Amino acid sequence: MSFPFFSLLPELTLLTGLLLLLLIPFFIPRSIEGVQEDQTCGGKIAYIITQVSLWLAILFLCLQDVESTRLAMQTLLLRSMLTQMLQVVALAATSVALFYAYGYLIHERLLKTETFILLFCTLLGVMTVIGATHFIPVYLGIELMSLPLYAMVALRKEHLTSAEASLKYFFLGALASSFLLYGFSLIYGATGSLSMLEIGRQAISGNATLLKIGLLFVVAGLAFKLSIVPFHMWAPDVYRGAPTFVTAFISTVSKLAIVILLLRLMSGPLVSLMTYWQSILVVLACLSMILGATVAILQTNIKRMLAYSTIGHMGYLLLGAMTGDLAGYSASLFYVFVYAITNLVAFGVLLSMHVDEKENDNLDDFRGLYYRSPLRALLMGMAMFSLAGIPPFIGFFGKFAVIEIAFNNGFFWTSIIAILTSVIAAFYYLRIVLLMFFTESAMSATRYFTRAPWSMSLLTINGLTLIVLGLFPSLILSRLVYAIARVIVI
Amino acid sequence: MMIGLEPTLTHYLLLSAALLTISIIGMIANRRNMLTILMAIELLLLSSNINFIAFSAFLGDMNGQVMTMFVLATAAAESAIGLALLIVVFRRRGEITVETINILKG
Amino acid sequence: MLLIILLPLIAAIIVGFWGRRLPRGASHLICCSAVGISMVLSFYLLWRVNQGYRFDDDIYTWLDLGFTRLTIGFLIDPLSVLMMAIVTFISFLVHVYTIGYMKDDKGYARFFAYISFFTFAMLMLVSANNFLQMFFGWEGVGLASYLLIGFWYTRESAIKAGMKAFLMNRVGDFGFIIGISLLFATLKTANFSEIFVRIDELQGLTVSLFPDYELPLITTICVALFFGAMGKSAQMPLHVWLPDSMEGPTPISALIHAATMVTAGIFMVARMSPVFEWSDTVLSLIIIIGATTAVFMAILGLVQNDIKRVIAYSTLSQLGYMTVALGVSAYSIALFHLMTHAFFKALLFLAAGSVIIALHHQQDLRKMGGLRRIMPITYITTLIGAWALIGLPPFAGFFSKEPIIEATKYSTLTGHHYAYIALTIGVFLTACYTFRMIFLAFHGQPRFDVHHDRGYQAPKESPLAVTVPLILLAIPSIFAGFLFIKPMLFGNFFDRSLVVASEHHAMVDLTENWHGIGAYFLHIPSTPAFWLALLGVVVAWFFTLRQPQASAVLIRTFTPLYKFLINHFYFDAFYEKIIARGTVAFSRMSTLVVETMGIEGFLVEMPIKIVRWSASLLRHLQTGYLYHYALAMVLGLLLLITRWGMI
Amino acid sequence: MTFSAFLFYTFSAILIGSAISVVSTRHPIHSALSLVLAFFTTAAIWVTLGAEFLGLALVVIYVGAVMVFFLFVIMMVNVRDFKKPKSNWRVYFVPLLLVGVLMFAELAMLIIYSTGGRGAVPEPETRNTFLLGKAMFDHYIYALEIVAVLLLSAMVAAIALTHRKTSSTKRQVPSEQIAIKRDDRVRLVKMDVVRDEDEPEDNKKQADK
Amino acid sequence: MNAASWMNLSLLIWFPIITGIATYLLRHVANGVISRSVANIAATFMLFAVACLLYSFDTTIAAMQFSQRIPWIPSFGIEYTLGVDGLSVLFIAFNALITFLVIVTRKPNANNAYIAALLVTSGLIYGAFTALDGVLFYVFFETMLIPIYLTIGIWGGVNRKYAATKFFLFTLFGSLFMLLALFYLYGVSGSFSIKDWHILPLNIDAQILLFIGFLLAFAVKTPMWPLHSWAPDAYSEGPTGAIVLLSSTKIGAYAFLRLLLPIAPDAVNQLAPWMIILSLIAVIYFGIIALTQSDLKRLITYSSVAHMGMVTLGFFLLGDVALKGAVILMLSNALAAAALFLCAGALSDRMGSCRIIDYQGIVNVMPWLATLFVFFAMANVALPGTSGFVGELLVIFGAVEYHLGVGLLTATVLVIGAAYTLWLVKRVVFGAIGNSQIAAMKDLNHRERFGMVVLAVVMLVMGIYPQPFLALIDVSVTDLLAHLARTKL
Repeated sequence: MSFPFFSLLPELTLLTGLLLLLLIPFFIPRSIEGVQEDQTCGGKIAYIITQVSLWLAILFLCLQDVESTRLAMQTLLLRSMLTQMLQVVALAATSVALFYAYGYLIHERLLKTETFILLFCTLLGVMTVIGATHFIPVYLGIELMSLPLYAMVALRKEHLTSAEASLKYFFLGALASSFLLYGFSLIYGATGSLSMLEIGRQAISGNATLLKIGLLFVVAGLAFKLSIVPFHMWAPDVYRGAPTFVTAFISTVSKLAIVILLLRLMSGPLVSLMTYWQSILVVLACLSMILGATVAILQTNIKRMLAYSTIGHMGYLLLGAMTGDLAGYSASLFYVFVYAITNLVAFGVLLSMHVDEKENDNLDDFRGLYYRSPLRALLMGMAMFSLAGIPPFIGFFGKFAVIEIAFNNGFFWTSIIAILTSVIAAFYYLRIVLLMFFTESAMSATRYFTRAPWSMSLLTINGLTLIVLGLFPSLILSRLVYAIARVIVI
Repeated sequence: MMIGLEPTLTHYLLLSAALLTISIIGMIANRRNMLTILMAIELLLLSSNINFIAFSAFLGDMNGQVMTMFVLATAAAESAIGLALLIVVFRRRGEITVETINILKG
Repeated sequence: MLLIILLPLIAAIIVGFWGRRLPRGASHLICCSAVGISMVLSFYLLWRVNQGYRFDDDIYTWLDLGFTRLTIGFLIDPLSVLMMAIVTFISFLVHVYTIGYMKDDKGYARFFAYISFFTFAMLMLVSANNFLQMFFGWEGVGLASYLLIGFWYTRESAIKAGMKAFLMNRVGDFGFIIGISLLFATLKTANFSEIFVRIDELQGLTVSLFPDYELPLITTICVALFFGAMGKSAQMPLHVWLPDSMEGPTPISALIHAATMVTAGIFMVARMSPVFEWSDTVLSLIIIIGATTAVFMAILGLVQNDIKRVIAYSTLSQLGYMTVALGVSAYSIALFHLMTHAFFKALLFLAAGSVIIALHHQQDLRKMGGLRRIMPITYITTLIGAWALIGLPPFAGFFSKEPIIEATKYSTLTGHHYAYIALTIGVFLTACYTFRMIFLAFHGQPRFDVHHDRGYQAPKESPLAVTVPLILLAIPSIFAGFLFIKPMLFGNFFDRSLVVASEHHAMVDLTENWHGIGAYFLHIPSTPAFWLALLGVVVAWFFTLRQPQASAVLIRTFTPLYKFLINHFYFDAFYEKIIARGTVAFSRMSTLVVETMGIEGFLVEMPIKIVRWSASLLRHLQTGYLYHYALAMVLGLLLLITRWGMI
Repeated sequence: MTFSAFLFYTFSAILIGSAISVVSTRHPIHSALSLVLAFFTTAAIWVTLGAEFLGLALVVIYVGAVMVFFLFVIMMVNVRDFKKPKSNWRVYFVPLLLVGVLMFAELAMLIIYSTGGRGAVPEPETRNTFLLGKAMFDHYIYALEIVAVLLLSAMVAAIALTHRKTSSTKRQVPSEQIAIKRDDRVRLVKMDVVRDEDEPEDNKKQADK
Repeated sequence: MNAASWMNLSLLIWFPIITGIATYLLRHVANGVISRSVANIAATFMLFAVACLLYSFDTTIAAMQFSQRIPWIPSFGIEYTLGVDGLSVLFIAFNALITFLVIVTRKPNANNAYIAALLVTSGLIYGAFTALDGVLFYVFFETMLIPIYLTIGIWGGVNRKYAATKFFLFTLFGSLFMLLALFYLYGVSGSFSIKDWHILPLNIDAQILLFIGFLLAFAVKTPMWPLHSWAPDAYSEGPTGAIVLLSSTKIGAYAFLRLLLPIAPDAVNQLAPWMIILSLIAVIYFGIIALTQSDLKRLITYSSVAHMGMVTLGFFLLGDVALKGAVILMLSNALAAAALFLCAGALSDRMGSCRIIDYQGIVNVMPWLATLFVFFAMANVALPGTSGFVGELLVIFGAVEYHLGVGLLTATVLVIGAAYTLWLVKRVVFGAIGNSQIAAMKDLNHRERFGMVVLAVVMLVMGIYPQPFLALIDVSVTDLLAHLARTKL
């Protein structure tokens, strides 16, 4: 057994960052914080440390040799090209979101050490979940991912909504993870193992009924995390109540991790139950798509609307996953990438919408945005079109991939539902475009947005990525396909 | 399919299933205070743990117990955060009644 | 030869585009000279054709459809060249006349452009060697007519009349194009000579309109084509546009709505004689419609008070005569009558125009009278025209009208008896209304308003530009009949351009009874038509000059009948009230019912409503209560277990 | 019925009873105490299954630490104020009960169907604790690290959420002290001579502040 | 396929898009002068480029010309394939012409962003007309929605939001079904190449499903009855330039020829009677509806869709003459609709209203406009000598050839079309001056006049000598018909 240092380097980097953050209060006297509440020196340092360690971790990740898939940490972890990609994307997305959120964090007085410590914890959870091949790290990873998030949602203590959101998130999340755990226990009972690789070997000979029930519980648990109907109820409230930065994180990075987990479970240990999976997922997918599309049209808060949008999108994602072949998995993963990149833009704009200490997250705040800030409006418009799946934005190819897979695997009516719901969904995405471009601003033009040239330029680049990837989806897609083709267990 | 009186795996599983159901229903039925919900969550985890231990014993496999160990730790962490949240809510609202919390809806 | 056709077009383009910048003189100079040259060339061509010259070739390929080519080409044969000569002649005179008639109008150049364009289109029509080009001319003259009727575009009634004319013509065109399409669909060509050669292939073929309902093909084609002719030549029931078209300036009425355009239908049927000859059914139909038009329109002519309308109804009636002639396969007579009619009717219109300008655009006969002395030239020429019209020998009308009546006698087709009677009555009526008009306008006491304010000019004889064309037209009105009857009717002027089937022997019989012009004169007193015409004149004299109050008595006695007549048999009312309003009402109703309620309401709004409704329903599930959320999750889990666990 | 069966049924009964009590009693302290009981009986059941260490750990961790924590919080949030539920209890309870019964019935059916009759209790592994420890610190070392971070995060989260800067805390700000100017300290106020009764009182108040 | 022609098609697509973006980005630089001149140059250049294309286009072969093919998304077998044949070449030419006119005849104070959107749209239209890959086509087809949506929504009339959204959702709805059809074809053939699909054998059920999928998309876009509901709203609310471009882009109808007919010939043969019925409903129903429209642009829209009904009729008569006629009619309608919308735009710019009732006696104050309006109206009623006649004549020929009853119903367009058009002309153009606002109206300025006169000339040329136009499409149409006649079962 070799010293696992190198393969763990990214995680270790994050951990080091975390520890450094813990030290900050000792070196930066808290007393200084009292001077200027929202320009905390410690918070800035923490921010810098966070960014640096994120990028270091990304660097180390990229340096890893992933040409061959291998298991690390006593087979608890998987190191493959795919996990590397996902981890890089997760970290990069976090970092980018942090860039966007800088101004927001200051405004909301969240530029604090605690925020970043919790963020690191979550990230470690995400990294673990992405790589885990064993139920123990999976469970722990999910918990490590979720618990700090519950706290982060509530970080704006003075907001009633934050606390409420966090509470709902916490209780329901706990319920869901106990479903998951119960499922794990049954699967364990059925196959006698907690390792996915082992389970995959034992599944056929094991106790099929227990396995099935275990699967059902696991599906319920994961569906919660992915906010799939009927386990979605938390999403709108939490999206709305959480600080926008945290919402962005929940809707992008955490989804990434759970999706790969779902696919890994499907393709590896529980692949023998594929028809079973399919019949469940197809129903959940349809429900999600329908609910996500319809309820969103009545929303007046954009974060809430994006929550329903997420619900819908997760439905589409399942379309790819449920086919149970490599093409389907890659379509799903592609979709989640696309979704994450697009959502980052949307949330990036949302994060930059601060005017006079007010978080402008109501639809009415977008009225006439184009005439106040063309760049923001254009970027938001791109994000909306991309989410609606209109070419030339990357969102189109996301939808393209999953619906194509579903359709050509015989899910005809599901595809029809997918289409109809995406028309309905287009309606509410368009509504935002409509508000931004076609209406007069309700706000007086004299109220300017906080200037944030750096994050805006990054946001612009991110927005352009939507088009560039939309024109050249192969930049991601072929890498994904290549990566997936190379692994035995996703 | 007879179940004897002698405790077998089935019995333990049934016990845990009962515990699961009770705690879930308890969680939903409770509309007064969040503390009870928190405790119900502990029970929920406990039911899973019983499963793990039972399987572990019947399979003669140690991993289940290891899992339980970790779950215990996690549960502790969970309840810590839960209680912290509860305090936050209490401070803001002065109560911890479940049925009054619905600013966010729709 | 192309010059004949293109010169008016070029003139029209020049004057149309740059007319406003050119001096007024230039406009008429260009147009008149262009049409004049055309006329000269036409006459030259007529002479050449009479010598045996023929031309039938394509100028360029309009569309190459692979199996056939649709082309632009010309067919110069006696038929077309005769028409060309008539058209250019009348057109030239009208051009000249216009110089005088329109001299105060601000749309002077525009007017010239329009009539030159009309001349061009008419020439295209008559000289076409295929349907396509004919249709081009056909619609071109329609357009010109539309524009010219609505020439005074600020006048509501003028625009309305223009629109009516165009639409009515379109209804006819509908039939025409169906006919063309049927021919094209079956014979795969639009070229006349090919069609004529191959028309017998269609013998016995049928075409189905509804399942199990087969129509004989040739008859269908002929009906459709004749429908087109009915529209253009204003046969009942598509005649209503012609009286209304009198809203246009008078030269137009003369040129388009009397002499040339309205005869296009006659020309077309004559041109299509090889096709029509195959269908007795249609020929009978033509006879009946023509006869009906001839007599009923003449009746209406009796009660008109507008000088131009009288002439218009006379035109309708005369077109009926021509149509009957077509129906009895006496194409040459139809054309002969067409020609003479062109002269005398143009003459009458121009004379009427002369009266009208003299009276400062007063058209009401009741406000005229006694103009005989003031406008002698106009009076005399009108008189000549009228004599020609009523068929008094030796004026032109006699030679063309009389044979028609006789031909009906010789015909054997269904309806020829009816036609004979109708036409004979028509003669009487014609004389009646024509002389009623003349007596009212030129005889008796002046009834026009005389203003005594300054600047008012008492009626006087029209200028030279007006009178010269009158005189020029009066000449053929007198002489064309007996000069041309021999070659056109009984000679072989038309050669092979008109085809008559052997069983339609009316023309042959007529020829057998032809013993030269002298004999023809002798034969006059034995014809009822002659006496009837004289009787008509007398009756007209009686009611207008002798006993003016007698007509009032008549009107009082037969009030319902009079109302029926004065409302043109309620044709206009029918079209306007029932068809037009009905369509509009139908349109509004379908907008409301289908478009708004059906498509907008049901197809568009309904899904939106359903989505909104279900959204609000689903939204209410999101109560905000933690325990409801948890319950949803548990129910979801329960669903999973129940649905999938129990398998 | 063997002794082990007797133990099982006894503990199970107590466990179920106490679980019901946890979720049904109105007073949180009663719930908490019932929870303690439930943990105890569970621990006992685990011990009968041969998981002595875990049983003990459960008692130590939960009964010893977590439940104390709970009780602290219960005290903090002033439990006396629990109001009666607003909504009608019976309206939702019966359907809910049905849901619960249905769920349990289904689970039970499936469990019985899949494992019924099989699996007598095997001999407990004697070196339970050793094996557990070995697995944890050898094979599951990574998981252990994760749990460590997890606990750390819980700690940080708890602090971050509950910590609040109390305005009562007195604290010196050195930079402010240094940066201060004379004008900030002493404000020279020109005053007319006033002979009003209230004035001294006002001054006194300001001094208090 | 030399290098120069290789460049051509991609250039056509991307040049306007890039210059459009440049126009947008530079819109505030130097008071927008640069931006405006960039747009002008781009439009002119496109005209030139398309002229070159037409010049080097070989009318004797039915195969794709100027093809280019680059792998694009290999994991789905999607390729960037472009090519032009007789079916598309004229559409490209007309697109260039109309884009040019729209950009040149814009109002002097037109927003540069608007011009940019038009340029981008134009580029996308080129893309849709040249794409030979299903997905590529779809991408262009759909992307077009965005700039048009934005232009209608930003620069449109009072009801623009509703109109824009409706337009977008309708089209999206239809085209997603096309996407499914594309997926199906991909599933069967393993490729997205349209040319491969043309020769792909398919059973009749599959063909019918494909037919329905494609039909929904194209019927919305064309639009056909009863999926036309977006059109009157979009056209009556949109800004002149955008609707001129939109109405003259017959992409929906073109797609029938490119995709639907050759891919599912057996289904086409089987379902043609139904399509003919739908088309006839469109022809007659729209004509009658148009009669009583109170809004100028709505009336023109209904007129245009009625003509599109004739176009689809021509397609599904499945005859040589009818099909050629339909293509010509489509082109002619592109011109006529564009021209009439330009007129309506010129009027509403001056009056600020599109209600017919507000106008009367335009001829007194705007002789140029009146003349052109009457001319376009005449072209719209298919007067011989104008472009409208050629197509209508051939379609009527085809219809009569198909069945006399169909022919009769089709030919009613002569009467109905004339009725609503002339009534419109009567109400708007002729008569005495209706009100003081009209009296104050100025005649067309040079830009507008230029645009309309060019259109008029093209219409006239097409009417008098249509053979060169037909020659361009002739071989391809014949090829298409031959293809249709072969079964793919």
